[in-house]
Amino acid sequence: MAMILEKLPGLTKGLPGGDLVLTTSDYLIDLGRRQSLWPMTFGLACCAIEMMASYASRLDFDRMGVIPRASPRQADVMIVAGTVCKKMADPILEIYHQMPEPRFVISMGSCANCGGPYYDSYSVVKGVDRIVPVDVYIAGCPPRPEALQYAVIKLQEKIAKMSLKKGLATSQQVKGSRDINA
Amino acid sequence: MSDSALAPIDNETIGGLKTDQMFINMGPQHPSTHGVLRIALTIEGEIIKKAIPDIGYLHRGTEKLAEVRGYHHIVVMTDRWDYVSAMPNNLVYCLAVERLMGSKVPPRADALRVIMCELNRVASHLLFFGTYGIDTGAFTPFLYAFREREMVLDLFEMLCGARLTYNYIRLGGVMTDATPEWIARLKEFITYFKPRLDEYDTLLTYNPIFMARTKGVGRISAADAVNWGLSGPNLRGSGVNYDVRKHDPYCGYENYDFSVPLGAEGSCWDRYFCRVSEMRESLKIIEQALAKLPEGPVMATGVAKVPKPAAGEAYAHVEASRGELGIYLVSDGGISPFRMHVRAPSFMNLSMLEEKLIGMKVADVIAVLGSIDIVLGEVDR
Amino acid sequence: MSDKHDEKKKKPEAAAPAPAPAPVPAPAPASAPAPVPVAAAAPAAGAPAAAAPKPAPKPAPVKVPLPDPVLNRKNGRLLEDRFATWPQRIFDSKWSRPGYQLGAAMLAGIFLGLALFGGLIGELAPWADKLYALIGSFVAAKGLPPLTTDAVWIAIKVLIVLHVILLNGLWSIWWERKISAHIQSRVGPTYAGSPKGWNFHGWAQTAIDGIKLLLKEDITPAAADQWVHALAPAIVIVPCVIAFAPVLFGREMAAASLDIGTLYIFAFAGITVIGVVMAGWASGNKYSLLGGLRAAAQIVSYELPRGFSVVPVLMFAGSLDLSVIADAQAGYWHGIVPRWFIFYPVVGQVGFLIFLIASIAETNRVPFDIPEAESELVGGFHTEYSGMKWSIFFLTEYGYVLLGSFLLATFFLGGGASPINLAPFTLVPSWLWMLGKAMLMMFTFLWVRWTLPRFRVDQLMDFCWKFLLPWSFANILVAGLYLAFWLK
Amino acid sequence: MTQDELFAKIQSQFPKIEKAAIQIKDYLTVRLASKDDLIPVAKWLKGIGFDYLDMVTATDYLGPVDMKGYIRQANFNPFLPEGATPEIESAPTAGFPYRPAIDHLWSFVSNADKARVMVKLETPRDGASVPSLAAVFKTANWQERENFDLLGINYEGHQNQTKILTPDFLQGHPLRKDYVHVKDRFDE
Repeated sequence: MAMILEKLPGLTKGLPGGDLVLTTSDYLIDLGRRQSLWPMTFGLACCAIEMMASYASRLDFDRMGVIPRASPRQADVMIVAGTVCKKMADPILEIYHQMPEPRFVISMGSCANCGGPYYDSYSVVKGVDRIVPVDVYIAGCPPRPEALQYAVIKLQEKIAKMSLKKGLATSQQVKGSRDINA
Repeated sequence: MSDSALAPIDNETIGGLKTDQMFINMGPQHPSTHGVLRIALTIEGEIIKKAIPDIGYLHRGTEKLAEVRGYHHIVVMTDRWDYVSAMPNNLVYCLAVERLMGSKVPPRADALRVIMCELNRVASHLLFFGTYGIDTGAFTPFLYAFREREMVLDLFEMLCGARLTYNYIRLGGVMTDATPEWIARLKEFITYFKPRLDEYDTLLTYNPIFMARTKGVGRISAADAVNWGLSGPNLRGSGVNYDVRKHDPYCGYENYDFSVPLGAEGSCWDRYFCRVSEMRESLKIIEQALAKLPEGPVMATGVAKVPKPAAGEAYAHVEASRGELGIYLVSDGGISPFRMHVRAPSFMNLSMLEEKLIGMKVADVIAVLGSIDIVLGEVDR
Repeated sequence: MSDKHDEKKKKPEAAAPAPAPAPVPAPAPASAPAPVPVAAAAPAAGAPAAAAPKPAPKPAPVKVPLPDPVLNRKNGRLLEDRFATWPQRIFDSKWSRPGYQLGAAMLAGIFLGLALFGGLIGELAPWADKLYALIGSFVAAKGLPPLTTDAVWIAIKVLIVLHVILLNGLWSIWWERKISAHIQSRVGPTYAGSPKGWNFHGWAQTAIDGIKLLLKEDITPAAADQWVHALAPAIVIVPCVIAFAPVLFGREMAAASLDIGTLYIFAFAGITVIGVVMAGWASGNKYSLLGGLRAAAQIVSYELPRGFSVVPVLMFAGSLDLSVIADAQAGYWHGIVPRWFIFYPVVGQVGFLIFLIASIAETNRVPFDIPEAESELVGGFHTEYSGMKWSIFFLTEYGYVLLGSFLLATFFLGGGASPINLAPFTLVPSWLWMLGKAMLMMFTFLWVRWTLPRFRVDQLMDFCWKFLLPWSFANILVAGLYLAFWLK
Repeated sequence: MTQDELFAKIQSQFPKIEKAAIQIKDYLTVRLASKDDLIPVAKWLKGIGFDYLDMVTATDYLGPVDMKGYIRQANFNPFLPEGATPEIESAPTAGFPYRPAIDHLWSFVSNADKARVMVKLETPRDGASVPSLAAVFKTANWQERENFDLLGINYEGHQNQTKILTPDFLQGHPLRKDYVHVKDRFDE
């Protein structure tokens, strides 16, 4: 499937109405990707409780089609919720690699963004973006569940800008070489 | 710690048949390890032969950081040990520092501290109720529990502006006073919440499948529980009547009439039931505290902006939601503590897993782990 | 906090709080517009902007146009009031709210419309006969070999069955998500669908999930056995599709009318477990392996009570053919009680319950979901599957839920017979009754799924071998006594 | 049981034990004469009802804490206003007896008597080594491992004295006052 999509821009280039095919498939693909973002249940620390609260009754992430998956193989977005400690850094990278593409990362909370209150600790990684590329950062310690939902909306907006022309089906490399925000 | 060191696999031969043991890595990312705990399991079929908990995936070095933070600043860090019930963390730290400084807390602040800690115990046990439901396979209790938990968090938010990390109990008192509206809301919540507890009993507590999963599973005898240094509902589930609120009262707990729920045999269900009953007791305490809420200031006068307690040592302990939470503070007379040690209940509670899990089934690991209700932020600190 | 509230009491006219995200300049008390009545009563904890009006300079009472306070459509309270979401308020007199009334009216309308529509069409079997004749005449006119008619006809039936399974996936996953949401006091998917247009209750959620899963990267883990890993989803879904051949969708509405229909379905449904074990073993993941082994033990065990619980039905009907079984339940005792097998005293109810429980166990759903136990084995046998391969497992699960529902409706609930012996009900065609009963059973499946905890492996086996199986044997015995003394 | 009664009881059994100079506020604090006393005292305490080992910890009394143990420059905050309160650095306090010693603390609780006794023992800092209580109290197992990991104390007779909290690649014992952080691949 991905191979067909990769070749689609080239195929439709010369055709009359090729752009229409391209934009329609762009629309459908982006719709699929942004309306069903399945995060992995990956709670590290305090923020995980707020993440759970956003799945729960009042805020109900399921409204946006967000349902947690236990296995990284079926997940689309990794919500790094909490302090990333050095002992945990390698498992995070491994889990990130286990996720199928396209995959996104939301860094939730000050600790995951930059170390937060543990900025001078000997065992805390100062930001998960040193390990995996991050799409959306959420400030707060911990952020409210509404903030997490807002982050998902932001991620949806970001995905809506993805296009076949910019190579949305191609492989993204780790560490900041993705071209989806142009 | 490498995997080979964790679990050397020894295959044995039983009756001429060669058995093959399997090494399973449960965690650090696993849906029901409640955070980033890792348990290295060696199993034979479904039976656990060896279980080694591996912690430290959330070790943030709080005790080290406390040595270069001001006394007021550390309250912020205490919130993040047991992030599910942060009020007792604030409280125990403030009690320790107040002991060092020798300051007295106004009675209204004491009552508010009690109310907040008990509310937080309700919130924490609600989370336990929900996640234990998920652990045993029932998803709905989680949503029910969170529906009520959000209400508790609303109450917290109205008073101190935060949902999870409150920083409400400060050195010398509490941050803000409770308004009459807040108290009315709290009473409304209590009237709403009491019938919900009965609803939970019908949904999960007396469910036959749930009882089959938990009753008689993971039994801990009273002697074992004491020897392992368990505390909180885990200790009381085994029938040991040790509650810091009764044993060494603080904040005027001796003035409130409440009972300590005890379990019969120390199985998972007993620990679960202790927690559910504790929620009722907490509501009782809150009602009493509201009934005789004294008037007056909520912050002691004379707490310095940069406290410098005289050189000395202090220990304070409270009954947090997960057990006896203690703080050992050494001051050298400077602006930050010379040494702070946290006696974390979850750390002790978790340490018994190593021995307790052997011979159980894989499904029981989840049941037992869920029933001791750990928070990794507190285990690793 | 306290002085803020004191301000409120003193100057209620200044208390119209602005929406929190857009801070407006603090209005002078004189210039503030008349507040909404509820605003004065509600503690404006979420609106700090307007809380403390400064002593405004005397001249130039500038009219600051306050934005309209955003009201909650449901209860007329301010949205900023966070206590508006307290359940006490939400659940108070919900039937007085327009949304609920509208929903109830819509549900009634859907049912009525379906019944009318069905009544107009009538039974589908005659239409099918006409279509078959049409194809036959077309083939004869073109001079094609006569076998072509049957070939085309079979192809059409196969396509219909395939689409039943696919559409069932779309429908039942959406339905499950909505039902689970409402059981858990949530609302479930809401926004999926056209962002600008019609996104009624997130109707497109499953389709959108499908698009995404189709485009996901397909991962074969390094430790996996590549071929078996790829083959397992196929082995899982193909028996499910095959097993649908003799399933009765209405009177004379089965893709293949088989004399041994019951046996055929059970035989093919049993093959799926091979695919599950293959998936578990080939993934190269120990959780998957455990899940696969658990699935093998569970499904093989529960085949027995499932099979034996139907034996009384087969004895009463005297046939393995599903149409015969359905027809055997036609008619009413005393003109009131339908002669469905579930209404046969004791035997019918026990058989129904055992069959229901065993069907739930066969589909690996809570409380019997130990093969995929999310909190123990992460995902069980499908832990290592991603994208479309993974969704095939789900499609199969829901396929079997549908199969179980239709079998329950056929074996115990009288097939296409109307439950009430009155004119408007008996006029509704059989396929609609069948569908309704199957959906009721499917709802039971979902309801159980979201209510109960999960068994442990040994308890599950005990439950099967020590409880269900003996009772199903006893049931057969009692059925024999009925045949000997009562039904003759 | 009051503190004095309890102390008299302890002293009648172990006359070498004395009250600590610095008492932990509100609790009886006694000081052992030597580390050989620890296990007999613990066993005796367990026998008379102090069967709950509440806490095993220690304090490094070497000077003020070394700032090289923190990663201060890694995340400099450019948004701090002019004249903001500077971050707290460690500074020695005059008159405090800093010394190269490790002060161990065991805290025993008796549930029946509602009493608590803190047992202290001071050992030299280099090669600090005390007997392990893990054979008497199972709860000491992990707490001693934690102290080994963070403070570098050797517990004699501990079965599994390995790292428990810090990652494998972390060198040194962080809670020692002279701990210097060695930069690893996650630091800049």
